[in-house]
Amino acid sequence: MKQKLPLTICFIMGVVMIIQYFVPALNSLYDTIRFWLLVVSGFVLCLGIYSLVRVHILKIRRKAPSWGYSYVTIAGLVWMSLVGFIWGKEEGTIFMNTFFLIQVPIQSTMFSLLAFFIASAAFRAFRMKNLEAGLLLIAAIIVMIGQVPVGASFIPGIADLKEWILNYPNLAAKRGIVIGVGLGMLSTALKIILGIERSYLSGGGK
Amino acid sequence: MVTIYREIRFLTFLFFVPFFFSGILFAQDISSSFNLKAVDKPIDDGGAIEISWSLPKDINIEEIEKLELYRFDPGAAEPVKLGDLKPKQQKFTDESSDERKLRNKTPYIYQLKAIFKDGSQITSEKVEGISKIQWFEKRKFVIFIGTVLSIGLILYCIYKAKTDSNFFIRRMVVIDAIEEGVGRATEMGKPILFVSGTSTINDVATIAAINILSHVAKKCAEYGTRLIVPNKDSIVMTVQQEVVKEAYTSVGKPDAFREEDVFYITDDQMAYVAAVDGIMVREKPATNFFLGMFYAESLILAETGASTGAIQIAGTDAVTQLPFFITACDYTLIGEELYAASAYMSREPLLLGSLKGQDYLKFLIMIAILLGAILYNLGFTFLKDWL
Amino acid sequence: MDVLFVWVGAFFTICIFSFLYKDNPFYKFAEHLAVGVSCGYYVNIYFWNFIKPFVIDPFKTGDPKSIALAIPPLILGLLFFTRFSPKYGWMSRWSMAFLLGFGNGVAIPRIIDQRLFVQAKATMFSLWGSGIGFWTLINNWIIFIGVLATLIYFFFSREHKGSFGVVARIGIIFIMVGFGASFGYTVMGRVSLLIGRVDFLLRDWLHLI
Amino acid sequence: MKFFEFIQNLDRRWVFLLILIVVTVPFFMPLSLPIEITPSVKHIYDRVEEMSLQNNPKPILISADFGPEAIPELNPMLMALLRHCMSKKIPVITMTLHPAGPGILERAVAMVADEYNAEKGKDYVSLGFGVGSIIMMLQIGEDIKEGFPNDYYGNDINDLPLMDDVKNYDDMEFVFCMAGSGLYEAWITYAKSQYNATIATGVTGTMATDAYPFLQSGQLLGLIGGLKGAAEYETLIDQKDAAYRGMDSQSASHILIIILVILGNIASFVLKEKKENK
Repeated sequence: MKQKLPLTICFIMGVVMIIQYFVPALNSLYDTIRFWLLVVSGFVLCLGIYSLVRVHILKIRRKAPSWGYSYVTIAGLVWMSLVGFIWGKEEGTIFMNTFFLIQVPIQSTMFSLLAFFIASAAFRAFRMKNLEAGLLLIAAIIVMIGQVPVGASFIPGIADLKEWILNYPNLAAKRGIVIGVGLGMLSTALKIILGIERSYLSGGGK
Repeated sequence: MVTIYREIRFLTFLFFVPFFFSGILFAQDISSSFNLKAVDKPIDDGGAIEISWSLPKDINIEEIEKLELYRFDPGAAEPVKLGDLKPKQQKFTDESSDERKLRNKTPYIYQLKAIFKDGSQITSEKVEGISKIQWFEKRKFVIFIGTVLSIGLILYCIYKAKTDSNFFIRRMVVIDAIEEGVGRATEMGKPILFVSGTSTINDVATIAAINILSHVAKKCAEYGTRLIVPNKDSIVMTVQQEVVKEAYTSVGKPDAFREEDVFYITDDQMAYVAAVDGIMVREKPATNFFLGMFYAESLILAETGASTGAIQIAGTDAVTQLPFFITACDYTLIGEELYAASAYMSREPLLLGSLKGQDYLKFLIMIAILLGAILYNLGFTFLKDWL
Repeated sequence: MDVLFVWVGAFFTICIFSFLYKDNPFYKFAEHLAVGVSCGYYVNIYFWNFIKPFVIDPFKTGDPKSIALAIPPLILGLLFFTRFSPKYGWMSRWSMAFLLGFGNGVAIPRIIDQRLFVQAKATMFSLWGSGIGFWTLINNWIIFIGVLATLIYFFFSREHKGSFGVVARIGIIFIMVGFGASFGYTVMGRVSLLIGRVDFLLRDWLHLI
Repeated sequence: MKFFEFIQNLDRRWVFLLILIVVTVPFFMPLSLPIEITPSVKHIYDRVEEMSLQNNPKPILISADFGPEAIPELNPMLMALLRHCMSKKIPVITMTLHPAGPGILERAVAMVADEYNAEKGKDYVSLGFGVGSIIMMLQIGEDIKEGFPNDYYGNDINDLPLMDDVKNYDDMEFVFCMAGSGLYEAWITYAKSQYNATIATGVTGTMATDAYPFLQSGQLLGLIGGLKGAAEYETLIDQKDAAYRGMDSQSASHILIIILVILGNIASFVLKEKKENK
């Protein structure tokens, strides 16, 4: 019961959903369950919030390093949830204003850190250690130059070369990877449906 | 040489004669002036008829004021006007009657009227349409064959592995690195960080990462190394808590499992990354695992991790993020390798058998591409058209 | 009001940038606040978009059809909460099994269609013949060989040795060129994000340009 | 030798500082270099130009499925396309599938509409946020009016003259989906495969390489990639704005990264030689 039933549910759901794809009469089934999942994820978010709050309360209680900041997280959570529940989440509400005031600048700045990291990663790791690494480096540099107006205006043909690398060798590699990934997904999905891979049920691979 | 070429052409032709015939069988005759057609809307669960037409050639479209489409319901004397249509329009999907949807398997009669600007009008022929539920979609037939074939092949290999588990699987450096990574953290007395991607449970990559987590968690449980698993999705979190807990139980240390180490942070991509960055800088894990589906955050995580001196093992099927993991991490599982890793680590014959199945499928696809390209170049496009 | 937005925005921008130098209280503050606020944001999104219209409203209005539609996800969702009980915790696995079965079942045919068939189909093109430019043919051959060699690289049940190894090596070369190209291509986008932030700081906040 | 050792062990924070300088300086000293046009961007431009020659062009559906994190790259693109359409009197329907999208989208639409005196409901329609991304894509394939009973401003969709002849994808010239994620793939899978809609996409720089296979296999009408793509579109419609301005900082930072990589390689090469000589 504890193990067999979940495996059966998983198997039946999997098989039904495979068949559904081929049988137009079952189209609405797919839509309905997709919609259920959205609702379910709403419920499970409660577990997530519980986990988050628990971690921070434990930190405060144990006086773990930088525990004071945990108050900030909890305060942010409580504030945002309350203003949303009380005044709604339309444009111009306190909820949306808090979003634009706090979340938007932090998100966009976090994202922009990538500009620094991409430079440091290139500087640190782009070394001609062997043929493969050398090709990676050269392809990266050609594309980098070919992409900006300055490259195109000083080195004739580099923009075309860049397009060529992106459209042919790059495309070929990507397509090969995509097909390989497809096969990997296929067999993983199959193993889950068949209950061969069931780490989520009983730990371990069996 | 030429004769061989011709022969191949002829044989291939013979092989596909049945398909040409089916094409003739399904073709429709053209007779009336409006060429009005009412056919069941394909690929649905019934209740809709598609009406299409083209105006007679001798009519000037500029002179037409509007088109009116009528439907005669079975048993009703008066037709229902379905609407005024623009002269340019050439099709209409009828999917609502008084009972909301059209009744299936019931004949409805359709007629089109063209009203001219000068007030005159002409009526089209009447045609009958019946809507049906489709239980099987022809278009997807090839995909169906593909599905059956690939599932069958993988199953066969798994089945065969049960009896004969003696086959070669190539060594992968990354797999050894995963095991070393856990050992290193134990020696240094530092924790391990495991991020199973930033997607949902519906992503197969997430599941592949969780499968690897179960192996890593077992090792951590054995050695008594702390394992930190921050999550971006609450469903993924619940599954991972289960997996890690089971891992601790399976090595006989259920009490050593700390639920607060497998935790949820937030659904927001960048806030999540900010928090994981914070963990990396403050807890200084000895080994970082970034496995699963990643988006732009991949490089922020990998570079911050690199600056703390951790050994980093990454793996993703996101083609866009692979270059960053390759440059910023010590070991990277590329695409399909992510899916194979769990099988490698388990050393289970059944799982390894499925790897063999993937290889066979890969081989089949290569043959298909090869054959498809050759046939295409010989002038036969059917294989390409099917896919 | 706008001034407040700009100043607070600039404050958080600098908080986050300060992390590049090293971890510090300002970053910690911004980080912890972002986690809390974004979490609260999603609580509201999930509640107003899914829970309220599809679970609470049906029971309020009492429409039997929408109630019937609300019950299965309600049960699936509530089963997850059995985790809190040591005795009935295993029941949450039913929901998990349901989700995993659904997700993986849905994936299989779509993977075969989109990832295998469509990609294989796109690789069937002119490799010889008249009327096609010489360079087009060369490029087609490059894609053709590249795809096959990359696939060879991913074979697990054969050692990369001999002629097989040579092809696998060609495969990894294609992969590395592809990765280099992707990396180089991405630099652009990443820098433009920074440009966006700098633009904000210089124009909206400091009014320097 | 000391210099190479310095380079070899350079603290990455120096790299960060250099990047910041190099991005900031061109704001004060613009170079205004010419820009080459990529064919995939031209395709979209040409299609819109073609439409402007038609009598009653069908509307374009712009789905701006991005949040604040993609503003720097996608907003200039959105503005450029809106400007192109509105200046040529091509009807536009806008929507977003990103929960944080409406605010961003509305700001852009209102601004451009104001520039060209476009009339709400007649020249353009703003539908706002569509819940449930893929479900919404399928819904538009059936009937867009059921998916959006009201527009963003609460007007009944049936009262908007632009929407009179619009029911589903058949009544739209093409869908231009903008995303900082792989969402354009869902548009291809659901809107194109199932309803035969024409899809063009505008994506962030990273996503662009990922989208190439779809362009090549003919599943996409066109592709605008990143800030550069936006700058190209700005050049095509001769309305140089934010994207074009950013191109100088872009060029400078690319050159800096390349110089750093070359220096790093020389340093490690020289030091290795030295070690071997010893």
